[in-house]
Amino acid sequence: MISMQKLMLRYPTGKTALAGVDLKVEQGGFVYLIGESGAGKSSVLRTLYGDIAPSYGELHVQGMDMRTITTANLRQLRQRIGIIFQDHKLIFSRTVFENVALPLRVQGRDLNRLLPRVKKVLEFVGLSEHLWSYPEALSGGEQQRVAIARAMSSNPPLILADEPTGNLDVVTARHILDLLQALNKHGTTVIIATHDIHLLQSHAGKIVQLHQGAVVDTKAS
Amino acid sequence: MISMQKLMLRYPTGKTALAGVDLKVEQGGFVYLIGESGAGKSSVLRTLYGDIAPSYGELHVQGMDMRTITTANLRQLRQRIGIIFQDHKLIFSRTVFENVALPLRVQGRDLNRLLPRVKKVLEFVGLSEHLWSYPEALSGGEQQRVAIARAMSSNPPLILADEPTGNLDVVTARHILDLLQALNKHGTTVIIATHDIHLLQSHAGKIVQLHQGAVVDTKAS
Amino acid sequence: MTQNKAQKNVKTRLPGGYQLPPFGIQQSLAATIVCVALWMLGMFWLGLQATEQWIGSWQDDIRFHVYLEHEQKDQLKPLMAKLKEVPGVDSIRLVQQEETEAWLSKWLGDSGLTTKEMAEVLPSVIEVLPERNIHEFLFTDIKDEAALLGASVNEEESYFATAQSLFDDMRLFLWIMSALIALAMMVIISNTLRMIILARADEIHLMRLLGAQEWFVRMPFLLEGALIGLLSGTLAWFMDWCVLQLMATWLSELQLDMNSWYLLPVMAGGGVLIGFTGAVIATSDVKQETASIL
Amino acid sequence: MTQNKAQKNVKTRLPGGYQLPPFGIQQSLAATIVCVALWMLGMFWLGLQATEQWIGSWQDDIRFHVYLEHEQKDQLKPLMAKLKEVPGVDSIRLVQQEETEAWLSKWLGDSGLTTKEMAEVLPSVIEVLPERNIHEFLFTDIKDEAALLGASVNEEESYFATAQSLFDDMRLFLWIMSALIALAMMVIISNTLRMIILARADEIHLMRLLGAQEWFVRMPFLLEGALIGLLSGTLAWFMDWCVLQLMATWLSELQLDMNSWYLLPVMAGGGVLIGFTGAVIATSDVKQETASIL
Ligand SMILES: Nc1ncnc2c1ncn2[C@@H]1O[C@H](COP(=O)(O)OP(=O)(O)OP(=O)(O)O)[C@@H](O)[C@H]1O
Ligand SMILES: Nc1ncnc2c1ncn2[C@@H]1O[C@H](COP(=O)(O)OP(=O)(O)OP(=O)(O)O)[C@@H](O)[C@H]1O
Ligand SMILES: [Mg+2]
Ligand SMILES: [Mg+2]
Repeated sequence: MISMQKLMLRYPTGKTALAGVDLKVEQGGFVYLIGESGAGKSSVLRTLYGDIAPSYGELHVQGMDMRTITTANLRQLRQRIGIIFQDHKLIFSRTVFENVALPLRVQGRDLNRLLPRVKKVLEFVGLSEHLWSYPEALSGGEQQRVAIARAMSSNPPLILADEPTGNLDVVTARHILDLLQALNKHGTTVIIATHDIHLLQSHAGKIVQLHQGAVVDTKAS
Repeated sequence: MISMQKLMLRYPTGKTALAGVDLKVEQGGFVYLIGESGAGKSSVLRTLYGDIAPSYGELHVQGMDMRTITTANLRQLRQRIGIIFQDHKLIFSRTVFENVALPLRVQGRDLNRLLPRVKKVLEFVGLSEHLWSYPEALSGGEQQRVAIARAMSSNPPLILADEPTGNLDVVTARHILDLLQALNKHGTTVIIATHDIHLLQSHAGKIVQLHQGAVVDTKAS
Repeated sequence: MTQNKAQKNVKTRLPGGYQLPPFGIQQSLAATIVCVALWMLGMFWLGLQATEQWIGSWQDDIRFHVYLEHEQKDQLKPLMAKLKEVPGVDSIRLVQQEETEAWLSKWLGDSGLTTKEMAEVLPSVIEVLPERNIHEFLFTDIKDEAALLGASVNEEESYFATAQSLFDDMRLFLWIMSALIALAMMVIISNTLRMIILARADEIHLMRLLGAQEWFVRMPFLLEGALIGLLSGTLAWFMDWCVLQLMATWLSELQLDMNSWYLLPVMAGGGVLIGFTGAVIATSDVKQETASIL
Repeated sequence: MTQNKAQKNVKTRLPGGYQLPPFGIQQSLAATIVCVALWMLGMFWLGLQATEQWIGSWQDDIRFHVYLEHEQKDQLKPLMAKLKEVPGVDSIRLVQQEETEAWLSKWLGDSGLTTKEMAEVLPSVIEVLPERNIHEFLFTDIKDEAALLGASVNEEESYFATAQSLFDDMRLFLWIMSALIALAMMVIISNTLRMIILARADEIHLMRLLGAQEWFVRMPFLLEGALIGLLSGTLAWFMDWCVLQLMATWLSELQLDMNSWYLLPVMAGGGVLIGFTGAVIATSDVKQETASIL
């Protein structure tokens, strides 16, 4: 499903964020990306959904070569990826409903199915009573859970989660991880960038450790 | 230094975020606020720096009654509080230097002292080479550390930290906590809202547990 | 909140489920500027229409007079033949002695003095009737022709000749001005939308990251541009119409029958066109912004 | 980066260490609109100045002519006495017979015909010299006075009388228009700044949370408003000046000596005033926005 070979990434500022990353994720895999702050976790995820183009190396995502991908294909690819951004990227001028429904609208889903679907995913993350709130009126952790709900709303075959539990207490974090593992059981590939190593102990998965833009360790927890 | 009695807070949406909180923090105290997502941790901190006015109850911060405080006094009070916001609140159109120097500029400090001071606090948080970067070019954890540096730059007698380690790996988080405890040793009062209960084990302090807007437990770790 | 409200919130959307951006201060400002500009433009065109009718009303009265002195009466025939051949001249007529007398008498303040003896020494007067479209050089041509045979023209009548050509110039000028104003309005709408797009850059970026089609991202802005144009154009026409109503009695006194309805589709349609084109210009930047990220 | 660049980055600030907001698309748009408006306003004032000079140049030539018929010659003396007393009349003069003859002869196209016999039956002509400031009703007064004694006036000369009062109306109109345009420009600048403030609301909120003084938060916007006004005003004056230079030969032909320098401080200062006031209006909202949070 995902294969990276000698992936290098240099930002316009000159910073080399990734210095030759080799990584293979099978369909249905459950992978943790760990590493110190600035190790390159977010950068790896960003290359996967084509937000930044790698400077050098091979990258295939769901069978598509990310170096030569056309705009139309990239769009299709993105519609099949659920992304939880590290900075959430909620739209503050729209309700929680609109935020969570956005991927469905983008994909042109049946408008009558929006509300039931959005309600269901918000229930998963424990925010069903905040359907018509604006993100501003939510606590930090609640905002993060809205972002998680949005990533799951269109039931994508690949979920990329960048620090999904950074603002959540242990109980809620466990619950979210349970949820992701349940999705994983049904075939969804999940890649989680996290620094919360205590989660790894309770929820098994393949662990890829990054350090200064390179993979230094790969193991199963 | 801080005393809260029967503090109640109701947001305009009708949500009761705080339902009678009693809390006393001495000068030089080191307090953890913990509790599930939406418990009211951020709300407690926001009342302390006067971002929202409590609906009911007593609140004194650094000897000032927050229900009757004048605008001029509130300004003075805020200049003596270092705040780490849960959503960082960095200005993306300004460099890291400008972001960290903002409290000093607001307080009208000697312009010649800005650069050495900013450099020093950025060194504390391990970002000295990012002095002239823009926040956009920083990783999530680096952005959080810029917010931490900003809160410390003016050497305030009170630091309010809302989830300061949410995006940091364990090592960096420990380092930040070390830093805050060192400041605390020199007399700074520190209040940290966090969900990272592993930190409490390594760094001692008074623990106040919130649940649904009320204090349910107070202990020392 | 009730299920009812929930359903309403879900349904009131544009096709594609997109929400129209809120009509804020920026849009209102742009719409106002465009509206005032179109209003003034409309007034100018109505003014031209009025002038056209007014000129039409006295155009039939335009005559040029050529004077041939008493002593040169023998030149009268060749002069008349020559004048008839000047391009742009419809017909000529020799003014009767009595007419000249009456005219002179009137000019002298109806003093009732016997002008008969006087008129006998007066020059012969030839009245030249121009064709309907008076060209710029007609008066000079007549004057030159007259001068060749020792006759003179009434210099003050040269204004009649220039009025018509001035009017044609005015029409051309108005077309150019219309084009310029349309361009300026396009720039204003495009800049306004560009600001809004800038303010919503994060949202646009997010939608692209979710794999949104181009039309999904751009449509609301295009619609908004067209809407601003439509509103401005219609309102501008309405203001023009109001002005006409206010001047109704005055216009009917001048026997002008203004038709403002033909302006409605022109202004509303023109507004939509201007707004839409402005939006296309503004959104064309959107692509370039994100192209580097891909 | 070098220490040098670092130092430069730190020092180039406004007092208080505040950075001026970037001069973006919104500001440029506002400045352009204000500039064009002030430019046109300046042109109008210069036009008024020109008209004033031009009127001054032919004002000394304004005469009204009263005709008294041959048969009523005995009324001449009382008529002249009456006309002299009409308020606004400077002096009167009886036109000599020869002058009338020359004039008539000229009007008849220099036909060189003997007008002597004719002039003997012509009416007496009284030339009325108005005072420098011709009031609106002077012509009607003279006409009424003349009619009482059976004399008539040259109706066409009534235009001279109305020109002067029209000119006064124009000056008043221009003052009102200037005030209106100043107001409109204020609104535009204020709206522009309001947009910018809206876009930077987070930043302002943050500064308040850090305990910033009011002037620290508002100053940059006030300065920016004043700057937009100053730039627009100065540029508008420069454009006016350019137009004057372009028309220099034409103006000197008309013997008009335009002085545009007095407009520079007026327009630049006016621009600053307009911009600053607009900024004050815009920033006065800022307080209200956050007052509810306190
Ligand atoms: N601006 C607001 N308007 C209305 N309700 C709010 C607002 N901010 C927070 N709330 C609500 O108040 C409650 C407490 O919020 P608060 O931010 O204090 O929680 P928290 O303890 O900081 O949670 P977290 O750990 O997720 O940040 C939440 O249920 C939240 O939905
Ligand atoms: N847009 C950017 N432009 C330039 N440099 C960047 C940009 N984004 C990140 N970097 C740099 O690239 C390096 C890796 O960043 P990345 O965001 O991948 O780290 P991370 O592992 O996600 O860290 P964190 O846990 O703090 O989020 C960092 O040193 C960062 O400063
Ligand atoms: Mg990251
Ligand atoms: Mg919080």
